[in-house]
Amino acid sequence: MKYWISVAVILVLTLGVALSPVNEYFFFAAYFVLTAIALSTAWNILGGYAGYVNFGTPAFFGVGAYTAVVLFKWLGAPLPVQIVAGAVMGGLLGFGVGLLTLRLRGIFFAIGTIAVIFIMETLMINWRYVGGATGLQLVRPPVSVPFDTYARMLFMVIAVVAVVAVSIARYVQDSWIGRGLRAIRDSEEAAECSGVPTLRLKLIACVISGGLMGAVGAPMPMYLSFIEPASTFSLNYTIAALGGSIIGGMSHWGGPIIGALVLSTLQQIITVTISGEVNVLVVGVLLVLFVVLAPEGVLGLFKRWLRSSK
Amino acid sequence: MAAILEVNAVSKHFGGFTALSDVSIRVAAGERFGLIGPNGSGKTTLINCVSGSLRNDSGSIAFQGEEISRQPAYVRTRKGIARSFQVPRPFHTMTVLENLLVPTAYVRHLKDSEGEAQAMQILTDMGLAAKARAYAAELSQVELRKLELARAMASQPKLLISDEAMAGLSGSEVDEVLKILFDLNEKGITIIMIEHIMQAVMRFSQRVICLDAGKIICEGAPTEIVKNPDVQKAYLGA
Amino acid sequence: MPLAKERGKLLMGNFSFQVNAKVQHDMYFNNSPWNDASSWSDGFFAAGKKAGAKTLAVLAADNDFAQNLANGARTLAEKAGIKSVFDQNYPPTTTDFSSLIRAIRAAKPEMVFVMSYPNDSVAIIRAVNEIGVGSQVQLFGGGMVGLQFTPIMSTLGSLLNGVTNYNSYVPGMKYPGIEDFLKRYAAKAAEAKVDPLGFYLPPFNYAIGQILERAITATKSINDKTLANWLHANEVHTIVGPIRWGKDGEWANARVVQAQFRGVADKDVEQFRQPGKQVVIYPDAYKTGDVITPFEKARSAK
Amino acid sequence: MIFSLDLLTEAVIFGVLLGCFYAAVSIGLSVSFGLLDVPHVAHPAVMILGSYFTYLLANQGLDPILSGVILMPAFFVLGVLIYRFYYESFEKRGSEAGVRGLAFFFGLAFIIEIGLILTFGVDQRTVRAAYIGSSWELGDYRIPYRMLVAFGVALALTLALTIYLSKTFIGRAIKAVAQDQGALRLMGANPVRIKQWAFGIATAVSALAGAMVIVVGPVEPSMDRLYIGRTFCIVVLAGLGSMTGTLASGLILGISESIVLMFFGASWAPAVAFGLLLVVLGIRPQGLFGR
Repeated sequence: MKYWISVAVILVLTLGVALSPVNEYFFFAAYFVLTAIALSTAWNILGGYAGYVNFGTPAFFGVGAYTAVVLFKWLGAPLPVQIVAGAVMGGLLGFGVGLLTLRLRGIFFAIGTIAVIFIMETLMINWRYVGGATGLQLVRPPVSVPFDTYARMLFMVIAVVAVVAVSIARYVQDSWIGRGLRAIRDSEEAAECSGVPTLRLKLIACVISGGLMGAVGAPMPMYLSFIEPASTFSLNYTIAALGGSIIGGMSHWGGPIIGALVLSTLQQIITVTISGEVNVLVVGVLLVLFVVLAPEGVLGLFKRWLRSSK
Repeated sequence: MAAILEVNAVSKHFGGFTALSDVSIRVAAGERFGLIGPNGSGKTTLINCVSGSLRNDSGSIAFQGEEISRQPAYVRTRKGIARSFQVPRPFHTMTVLENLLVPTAYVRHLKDSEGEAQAMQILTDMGLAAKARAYAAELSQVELRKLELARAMASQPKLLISDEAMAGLSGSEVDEVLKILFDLNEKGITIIMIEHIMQAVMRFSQRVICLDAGKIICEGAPTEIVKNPDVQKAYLGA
Repeated sequence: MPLAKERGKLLMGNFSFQVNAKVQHDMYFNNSPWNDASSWSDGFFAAGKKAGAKTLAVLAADNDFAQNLANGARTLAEKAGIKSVFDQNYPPTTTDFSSLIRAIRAAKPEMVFVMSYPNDSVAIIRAVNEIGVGSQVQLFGGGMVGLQFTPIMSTLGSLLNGVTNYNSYVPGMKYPGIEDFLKRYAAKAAEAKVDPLGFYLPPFNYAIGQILERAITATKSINDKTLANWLHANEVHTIVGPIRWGKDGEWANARVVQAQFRGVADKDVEQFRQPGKQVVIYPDAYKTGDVITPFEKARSAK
Repeated sequence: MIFSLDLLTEAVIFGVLLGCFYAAVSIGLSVSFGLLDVPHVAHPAVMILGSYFTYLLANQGLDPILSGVILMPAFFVLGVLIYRFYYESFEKRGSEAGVRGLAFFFGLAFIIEIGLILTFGVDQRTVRAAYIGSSWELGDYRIPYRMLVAFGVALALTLALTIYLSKTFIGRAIKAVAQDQGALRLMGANPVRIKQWAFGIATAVSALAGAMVIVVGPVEPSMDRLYIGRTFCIVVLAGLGSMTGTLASGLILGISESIVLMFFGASWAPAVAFGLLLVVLGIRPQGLFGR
């Protein structure tokens, strides 16, 4: 109950900000921060709870984005439809990849997901309808009321997507699925022998996680009013999703939020003050530092601090 | 007595290595059954095939008359086969109690409130109740072994396979674990004990089979087995 | 662009391509020797036709700019009755072109029109040198960006020989005042460590200055509107020749030079200062020699 | 699409050369991932690092392949350090192939890549050598010398490693550690030191592989991403840890990629390795030549 009240408060606040005269740059930055939060949260459902590393975030994200583009170009579908369709396609991709590789050890799944990124990218490069390697310029329909710019409207949209992602992650964690996934992460063989249908559970997690990533990708083309394979399938999304979860802490739905918030805010600051390359470098360095020194992430550090101060 | 488990001509290969060749055993309901053999003789492979962690290459495995050798492990657990692991594999990010809630939820579909009550009962029976809120890292060797058995019991199995539950334990600890197993058997649970400690397995089992290099070399009452020259050869390497 | 239009400012373009096509700003003036897509390739096709080529291979990078040009080339080829026997786009990330060149060779075209970017241009020239494109090819090149840049020219050296490619200015072209400009540029370039030859862009940048100077002197005004009107009405003489603008702000008469590399030696920057290393074969008014065909023969010609 | 037998022959010839080259760039991974079970997704990044060091040495006038050989001892040490770090941080705590080990190597790959971008920029780099840029004319076919050099080095490397692993004591110990660490410990050997040594060798081999990458074509910092697919595809297809299998799978990938390149165009080529990898994972994860 407390959770849902805070969700409502957050959404109302978000709407308030979106309608207030805040500088446009804020929305630009916030869009990326919220994207990072949603992606990390989605990633964590499989990666954090079940311990299966998905390097393929950009593949799922990109499938969502391209699904949205195709629906928009073909039928002029409205944004909510695009997002739902992006989620469905992301989930389907998750199902396919999972079925193919989730029976194997985690490393094979991880490599398989890298493969999926490049395969999706190659497909889009060769698909003229969506612009091929050149990309496709989109003519956006007029922005919907009550928003007066796209940045504001999409800020609200991505905030809703992020809240949905977090709520689903929270639900999964607390439900029977969550306990099974944790058992899988701790010892897959013992989980299976304790009656956990491990493959089915991993597939469920993979579908949910992939679906959410697809939903996050769907509004991106509208945001940029452009789509192009190289940046859509960029490994930077992989490191953002992975980094957010690991730095924040993978055992709780709050971890990815904290991690992604810290990481993407830091990235925005560095991009503005130093350069685009350095911001990715910082993520890489932080990622390695955290896995080595603070494997439980910020949440773990916080817990340890709580315990020691007691 | 009716057979609860029938293993028929089961073989298993890893690449060019034959881990099991043409193994057949028959375990009666309520029986205390011992499985012995030197390191690498195929004991663990055999019970992996029975519990479903591995698939046998040929032969059949029937549980309560039903062929199960193509079913995934979790289905077999739900049908009543539970096992412990030689190297304990606790769910280390969960408390002892939560460890037991995995099978209560996934095998018996109990709500957490009911599951917790039953899990506490099992922990009390095994003398682990005091550690219900502890994590695996805080447990001693013998407590870890008990947790393995307790988790297996939480699925209310008909057949319990105990894989070297006593390895590395002191004499009194061995007695403790043995008592638990005897108690479980009293309640009607069939038990297959895989053990390296001859003394324990001989005390416990009604019938023993000895494996060597993937083959059954003899079968019989504990007293006969100890005297068998093949067994002595296999163990002493003479 | 839209910003300049909204604020009613005069804007000089610098080697941009068709940026005013959609915005339609009447105070925009691009200073580049091309105007539309076909202006890039008509010289190439004219020379090819003269050499009797009837078939064409098109190889183009898959990005906006290259695709635009390639489309222009395709239309021109169709109009000229040249048959396309190979037409492929490659993704901008391609690094190894040997397979593509092999496939082109197998298609036996008589003309190969390439629209590539600097990295790809280098790799393509290397692959052509390794694999060969076949003896029937009359003309090779056309729209390869990067072969105008001094570092790339000196890296490739003799590998460039025989390639016919677009350019903006090469030594030997008779524009009044340009040689004097390049002499002054060369002195300063050495100090500033920029492109030592400076044929491609610098004269055009300088010309922008000249254009504005002429307009301001003639109208005695710095009002955007007045200047724009004058530029639309008059022909301006610059070190890159006389310029008159069309309605869209592009040069009314495109003057994309097609030049053939000949007798280029390895590792020598200075050689490019003399006329004859890049022989202008188009447009006729600035011609410094005749094209040598076929391509293989031109590669060994002095 | 033009099809002719001539073109197919040419594609196959080029594919064989390409395949040997791919085998050579994968053989280090075949040791580190295949035999040692280390989830070394940074392998291609380390290799590209080797390419850049080769570039630096070659700019001083050294032959690029020789530069690669000179780099091998330094990369051996680098490999030992990486493994040591990995062991102390993850393997010892028993979380090797899990999330953190993978994340560690992925982060490492990123750091190397961005480090290269910050030092060298995103421009492509090339080296010069007598065998780069010219071809051996064989009837109608022209075979680039650079590919022949890569072919030769690849064969030599595979042969050397195969012999090393089967004939020397430490080589056999490496193979043993891959199968059963406990048994090795009983023999009185320290598995960690042996793995460390093997990882060093794998990394040293990557230096030479990196030199070959820059001989075969221009390099840029983010190139390792494509090689993740190629190298893992080959190692998995080979069956983990098989050296001759690595060569054979390299050939399979090289020839298929070459044929796709020739008949379907460059835009489809990157998908070949990744597609093959997925198919292998889905159908026969133990590889074609697995143990």
